[in-house]
Amino acid sequence: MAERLSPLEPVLRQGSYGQFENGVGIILSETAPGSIVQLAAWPGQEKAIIAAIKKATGLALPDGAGGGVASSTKAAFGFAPAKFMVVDEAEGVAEALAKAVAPEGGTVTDLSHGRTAIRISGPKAEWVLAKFFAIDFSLVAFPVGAGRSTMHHDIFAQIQRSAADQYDVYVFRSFARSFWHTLRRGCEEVGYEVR
Amino acid sequence: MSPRRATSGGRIDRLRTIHFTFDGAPCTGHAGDTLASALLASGVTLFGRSFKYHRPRGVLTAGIDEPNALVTVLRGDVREPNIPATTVEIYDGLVAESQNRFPSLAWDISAINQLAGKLISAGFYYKTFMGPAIGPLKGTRFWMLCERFIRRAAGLGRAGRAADPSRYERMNAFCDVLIVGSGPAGLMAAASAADNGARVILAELDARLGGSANWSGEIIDGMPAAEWAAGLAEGLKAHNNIRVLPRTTVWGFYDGNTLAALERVTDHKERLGKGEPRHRHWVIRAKKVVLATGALERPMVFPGNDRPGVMLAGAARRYANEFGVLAGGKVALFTNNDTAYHAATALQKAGASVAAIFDVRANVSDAMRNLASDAGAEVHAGHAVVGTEGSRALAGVKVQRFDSTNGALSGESRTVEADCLLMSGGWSPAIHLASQAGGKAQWDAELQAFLAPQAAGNWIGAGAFNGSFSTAEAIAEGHAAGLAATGSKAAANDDLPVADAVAGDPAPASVFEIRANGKSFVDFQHDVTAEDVRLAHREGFVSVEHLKRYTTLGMATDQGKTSNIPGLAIMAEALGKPIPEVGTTRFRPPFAPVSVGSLAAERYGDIRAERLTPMHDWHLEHGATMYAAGLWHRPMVYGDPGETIEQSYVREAKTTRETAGIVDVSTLGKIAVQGPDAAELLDRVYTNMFSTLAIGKARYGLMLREDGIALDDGTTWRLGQNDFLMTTTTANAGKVMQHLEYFLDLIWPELKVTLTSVTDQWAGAAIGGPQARAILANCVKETPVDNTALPFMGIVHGRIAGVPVMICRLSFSGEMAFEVYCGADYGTRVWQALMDAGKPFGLVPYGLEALGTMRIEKGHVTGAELDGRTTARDLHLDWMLSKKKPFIGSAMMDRNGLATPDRLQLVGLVSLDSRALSGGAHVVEELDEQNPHGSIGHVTAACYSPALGKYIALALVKGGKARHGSRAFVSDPLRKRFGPVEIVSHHFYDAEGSRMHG
Amino acid sequence: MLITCPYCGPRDVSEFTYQGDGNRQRPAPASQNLDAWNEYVYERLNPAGDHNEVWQHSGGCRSHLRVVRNTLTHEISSVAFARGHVAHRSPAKRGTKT
Amino acid sequence: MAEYSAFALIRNALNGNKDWKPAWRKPEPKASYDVIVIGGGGHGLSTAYYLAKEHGITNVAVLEKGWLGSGNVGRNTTAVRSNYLLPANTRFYEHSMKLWEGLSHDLNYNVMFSQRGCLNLAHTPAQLDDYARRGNAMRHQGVDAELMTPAEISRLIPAMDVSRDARFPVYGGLMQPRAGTARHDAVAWGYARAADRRGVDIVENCEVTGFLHEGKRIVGVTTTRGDIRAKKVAVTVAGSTGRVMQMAGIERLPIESHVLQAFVTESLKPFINTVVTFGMGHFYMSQSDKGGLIYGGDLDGYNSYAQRGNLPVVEEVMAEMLALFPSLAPARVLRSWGGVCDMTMDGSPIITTGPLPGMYLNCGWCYGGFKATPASGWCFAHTIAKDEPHELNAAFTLDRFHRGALIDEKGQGATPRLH
Repeated sequence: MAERLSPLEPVLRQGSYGQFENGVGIILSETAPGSIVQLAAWPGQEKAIIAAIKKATGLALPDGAGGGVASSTKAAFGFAPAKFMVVDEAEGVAEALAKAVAPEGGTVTDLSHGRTAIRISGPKAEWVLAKFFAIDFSLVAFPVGAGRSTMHHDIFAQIQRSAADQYDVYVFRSFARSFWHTLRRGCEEVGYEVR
Repeated sequence: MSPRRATSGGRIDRLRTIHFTFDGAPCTGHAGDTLASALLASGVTLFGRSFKYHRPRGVLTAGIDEPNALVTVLRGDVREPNIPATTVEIYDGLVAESQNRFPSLAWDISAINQLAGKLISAGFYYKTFMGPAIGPLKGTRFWMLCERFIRRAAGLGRAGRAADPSRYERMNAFCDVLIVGSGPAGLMAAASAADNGARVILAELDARLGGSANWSGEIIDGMPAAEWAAGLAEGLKAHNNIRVLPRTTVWGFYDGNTLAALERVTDHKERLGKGEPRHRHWVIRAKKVVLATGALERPMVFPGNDRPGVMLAGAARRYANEFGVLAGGKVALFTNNDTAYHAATALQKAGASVAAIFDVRANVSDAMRNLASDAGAEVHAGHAVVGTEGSRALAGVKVQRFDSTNGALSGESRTVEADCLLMSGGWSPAIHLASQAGGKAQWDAELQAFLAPQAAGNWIGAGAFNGSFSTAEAIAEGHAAGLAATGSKAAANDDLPVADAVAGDPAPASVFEIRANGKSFVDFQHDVTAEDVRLAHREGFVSVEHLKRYTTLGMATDQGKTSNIPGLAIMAEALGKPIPEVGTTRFRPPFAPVSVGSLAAERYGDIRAERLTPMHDWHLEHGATMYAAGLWHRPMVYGDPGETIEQSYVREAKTTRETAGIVDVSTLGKIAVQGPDAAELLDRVYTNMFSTLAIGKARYGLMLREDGIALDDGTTWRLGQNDFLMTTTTANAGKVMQHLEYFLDLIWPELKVTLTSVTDQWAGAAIGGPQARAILANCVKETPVDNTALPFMGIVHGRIAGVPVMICRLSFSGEMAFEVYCGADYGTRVWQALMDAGKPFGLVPYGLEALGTMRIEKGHVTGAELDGRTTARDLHLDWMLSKKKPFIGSAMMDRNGLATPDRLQLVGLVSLDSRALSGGAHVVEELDEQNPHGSIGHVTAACYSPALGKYIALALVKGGKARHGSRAFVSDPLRKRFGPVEIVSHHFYDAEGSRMHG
Repeated sequence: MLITCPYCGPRDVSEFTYQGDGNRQRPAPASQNLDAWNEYVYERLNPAGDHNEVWQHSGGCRSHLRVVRNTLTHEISSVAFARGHVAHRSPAKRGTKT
Repeated sequence: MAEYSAFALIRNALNGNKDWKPAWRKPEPKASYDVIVIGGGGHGLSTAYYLAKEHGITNVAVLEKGWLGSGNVGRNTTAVRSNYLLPANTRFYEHSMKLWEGLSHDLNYNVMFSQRGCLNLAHTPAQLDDYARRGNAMRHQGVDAELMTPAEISRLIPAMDVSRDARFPVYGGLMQPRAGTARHDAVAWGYARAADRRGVDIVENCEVTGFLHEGKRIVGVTTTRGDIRAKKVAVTVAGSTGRVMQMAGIERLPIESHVLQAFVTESLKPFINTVVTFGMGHFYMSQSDKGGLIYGGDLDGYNSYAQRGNLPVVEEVMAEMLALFPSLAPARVLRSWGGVCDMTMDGSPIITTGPLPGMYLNCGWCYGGFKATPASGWCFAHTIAKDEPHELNAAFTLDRFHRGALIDEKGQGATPRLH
């Protein structure tokens, strides 16, 4: 398969930035998963879709609105009523899910190229994200694994808390570079590393 | 040590001297000083000039309520005007200037305005400047002439023209309890809420936590109150569930317990850390709010009360106790309540000589008399100040006997020597935030103050905010509020800190004004006098809002913090009504002025995100001039060196029609419409039929709004039985998505359809022209692209450069054309492969201008024609209106107003004078360049048509179709372009479509 | 102003798009009753007090919501999915309802 | 009552300003009038004034539930312009402009109408064409309009960022030189005083609580100060239209009441001279004679009678302000407030007889109410006096929506928050 070109490729420069003299509070990276797939269940078919996700990826989605699960190579979370996002390091997961989901169950939509995944981690991740998103990032309100749909002005974002101080932010590809600049600017006052 | 600096005491660091300048003169102060305290310590008495009369003014207060001492703070070329000197923390290198004076603060030429005082009383400008009714100055001219001078004289500080290089930020916060104010009440509330495990934010507008504890001079738990507060504040830091925000003004109480606060992150710093914002705009969603905002002192209204050296008693107490600064050497006091006696104590302790206390009340308690006697001050009960002496500094005060029951003065007036007069007219709880939250303030006749409306349930008051003015009450109420905010209750036996203070009577005498000869100021900054208030009364402007608007009372930068109640009281007296019957002002955000930059926050310098297509960098590398299309950046032309824009697009369009051209169409809205009812949904939203569309085929569709007006058009591709890809115009992508979602959620929830925005999933390139198919054949693998495999509106799947692509044969340009879609991350790769394959054929990339040119030649409509007022018929798209089914808009599109023959209809125009036409020009039947009239329509889009060799345009013209073949004129007085045109069909070029059908 | 989306929890009003009077009844698609259509498209209840409204959580889960909101105080007394999505699963942990 | 003039000002100054009389009387309401005007805002007062002046109908009462001018006439951003696109609007607002130009004399009250111009900025060539269309439409109706280049704009407003590398560079602008600003409160007070001088009773603190009917016909109102009968009852209550019409039994109207916020900075020395609008969002600003920058933007976007809004619009307006004027970042917002706008389904107003016999309705002013004040009252007075609309307001009917004869300046259809 041909190599993919990320919208961040020309602007993502590894290094240390901001007030890193006082220590690094944040690590920014692009996770560039091979697959980003959206699933939607028809009313009453949510369990069937969750089972299909389990079958195709092995991920067991927990119960609850916005519930999710993350491993080092794949992740899944709910982001809207009866809608789920599945993310995998590997390419081609959309096809596998399409086979696992019957038309009576729901739909599968491949967004692997349509969304760009930015990971922000570190003790100051919450502080910086709170500059842009009006959601409660505290662990009680936003548990590990959970997903949220929100926005920063014109930029729609889905955010999964993939670890206690690690968030994966999915933005529309066309906005990715603009958001990256905004995010970096917000990180300036704390030291940050781009990896 | 400077003349007014006490030798000890205060919360300043005497070991650190800070150097700054005021009006160019070098000054010093200590770490912990405000600009006001440092200047007062240096013996400065003159701080500013008033708005209207340009009277000399000193500093009246010690905080955000300051009306007089406004300065401009400069950082390089960047000017921050109108900042109260009482709120500026000094730092090394601070540059501050006084305002509203020329040539200097001491000698201000506009002070001559004072002589015209009676002439320029409240509202004078409404009664004059109308000018003559006839002649050269009639109409608005005379007023505008006068206004020019008025505008120059008005205004306070000057805003700069240099862009502010600072950064501003926004911060979203969530908490269980937000506590506003860190005086004893706020600190206690924070401690008890945090102890209960709640997530707490404590906001304090000053740099130092502690509020009144810093200047009360009282003893709490056996130690100076300031130390007690510092200890408690330090203890709070040990909690990880509390965020303390000093230098943070909570200024707005919005719906849903959303509060807005301004944190001044670096205003006190000489140098900013990397990436540090100057201001941070906090938006705090708090489950509960504790309002511990204290109270603001009121001045007394009497002649000469604005002379430099006259100050609020509480402010002087604060300068003495918190900053170790003496407001004067020889001090007199004038009060209607007990608190001024504590000020006397503070001044005396700090080293001033307290001459006398004039109290309007006939009876003064023993406790207060003892305080006065300890301070060495004589108490003159039943006395009032009736005048002040001195020019730019106070020299003496005139006093007379006064009867507080009827306001009568008696006996001879005498003059007491003093360089400082401290006044207290009682205290007003700072209820601003509670008032913003809703409800009407309640007048408390005993406290002579408005108290907050009953809590709506989401905030709790504590301390002086409640009218509980003693420290002991503040401690108890703060403690109880902190517990109540976290759902528990204070108990009688809770172990609370003990405040040791001489108890006073919280109730002032009901005396607001001493009526004697001379100007008595109510609103110091706006120069509103007691006489102005009475003039408003005489002229019938008696409701509180009329009073404010007519006299401008309370409209200055301090928003009436010191003037509202005295003004109201004077009006009440004139009307012979109690104060609450005159009315209460509802407070509105902001509580104190807020920088515009903080509210723009991270959008300052970056107002809107940019949307870039997958091939964006390629376009830039190949010389594209970019064009903002909404948030998108799109190539306008790929200019060759030396070309004009017109030459570029003509070349691009011509080459496309002669050989081939390629354009980035990734910005087109793309919506995945999936599910067993997808076709049914499309039948309902499009005017034409989609359920009959075969898999692997595309169809052009038109959508109407519910009211029958055209909404959007585009092609929709059937990729599978249950799988459609809808395209929309770039501009309407979001609107169409919401339109569909609305119907799916609200009107037809029974349909099983999923809608997903896949605009960003696909990179799109449209390649068109006589050689387009040959180019594709040159690079597409795994599928043929000939007429059989890929007929008009057919779709095939194949690969280009190893990348899976989806190709649909459709045409916007009117040429044989194909849209090639691939995964966005492959966009540049596929685009480059197409360019490479096209090179032997002379393939050119083209931009929006050429795209526009070719669509005008073909008569296709876009945003300029789909302007939200046109119908399908107006645009000659009625052939798309299915009669076999209802669709959105079908019921309403035939209303007579949408079908009249004189509606604007789409036509083509051809320039008959071989000159360019322009969008926005109007069309007339008879040309009249001097007196343009009789517009029958307008040009929506225009270009030079390389295919026709003419300047052409699309236009919307009344009864357009019937005019085909007739002559008209473009009339464009704005751009002075007039000339003949022929009205023709909008299909200029290849009306039969033989080129695209091939 | 905060709207408590039944799926996403309390969110800022900036995440929502107002879709107006929720009392309007769309005639049957094939209806030729122009008065009914006109009323549906143009006539609105505009009460000073509680109002039945439709909002879309356009900056979140994109659900349309039926909201009862007081137009005098902006207080919101109920929010429900317009689509009749009964939250088949209990909402995940989040702040209390406003 | 005495004329206002420089001479009167001097005479009174010498006299200690003791002889000024109330600007208007505070009469008790009579039992009946020829015409009752409900709503003591700009439009109600100007209606009463023109009824008296143009039609000799002076047995008129204006009923105001609170204090005079407490609605939008005292809450707007004071811009006066007639730069409309569609002919029905252009003609009407130009008539208003002409009345404005003589208003201070007409009323013997300085309403401080200052023709400092109004400039709409364009940020793309297509937008400039759009403005050219509008400007040409104005010129074809005899209204003044000019296009300005970025260089000319920069000379006129030196503090504005017209650089090419701005996120939305300024490509030019549409200027109406005769547009400007007026002192909003003075308009209410001036009309009140002038109407009062012609015999109109202005009754404050008199809230209408219902309508008196004879059959279907409206014959008066019930108020907090008693029943008042009238041959004709005119409703000019802007944002409260829904509430008042509900009392007459009309539940549904093509109107939603929305809150619109406005802002003023602290006083500054002269910074801009004209009214200016940003084209890549919604922002407009002018500077008052006192020095405050007065500005606003979009509606909050939901039904509201609360006269207060929320933060998202505040933040958006400030961001747009700084996109044009980056030197204003340190300037400070002093005050914000909200007004309730009666938004129609096409963004244009309603001035009509009916909808019930004996009733006359004037509403739907959306954003445009202040500048319309003189013509609105002038046309409404004609409509009341003659029982038919003047040709200037003939298009502003209530039934135009159903007929499909919309006057949709922005092309947004029946989505009031977008007009």
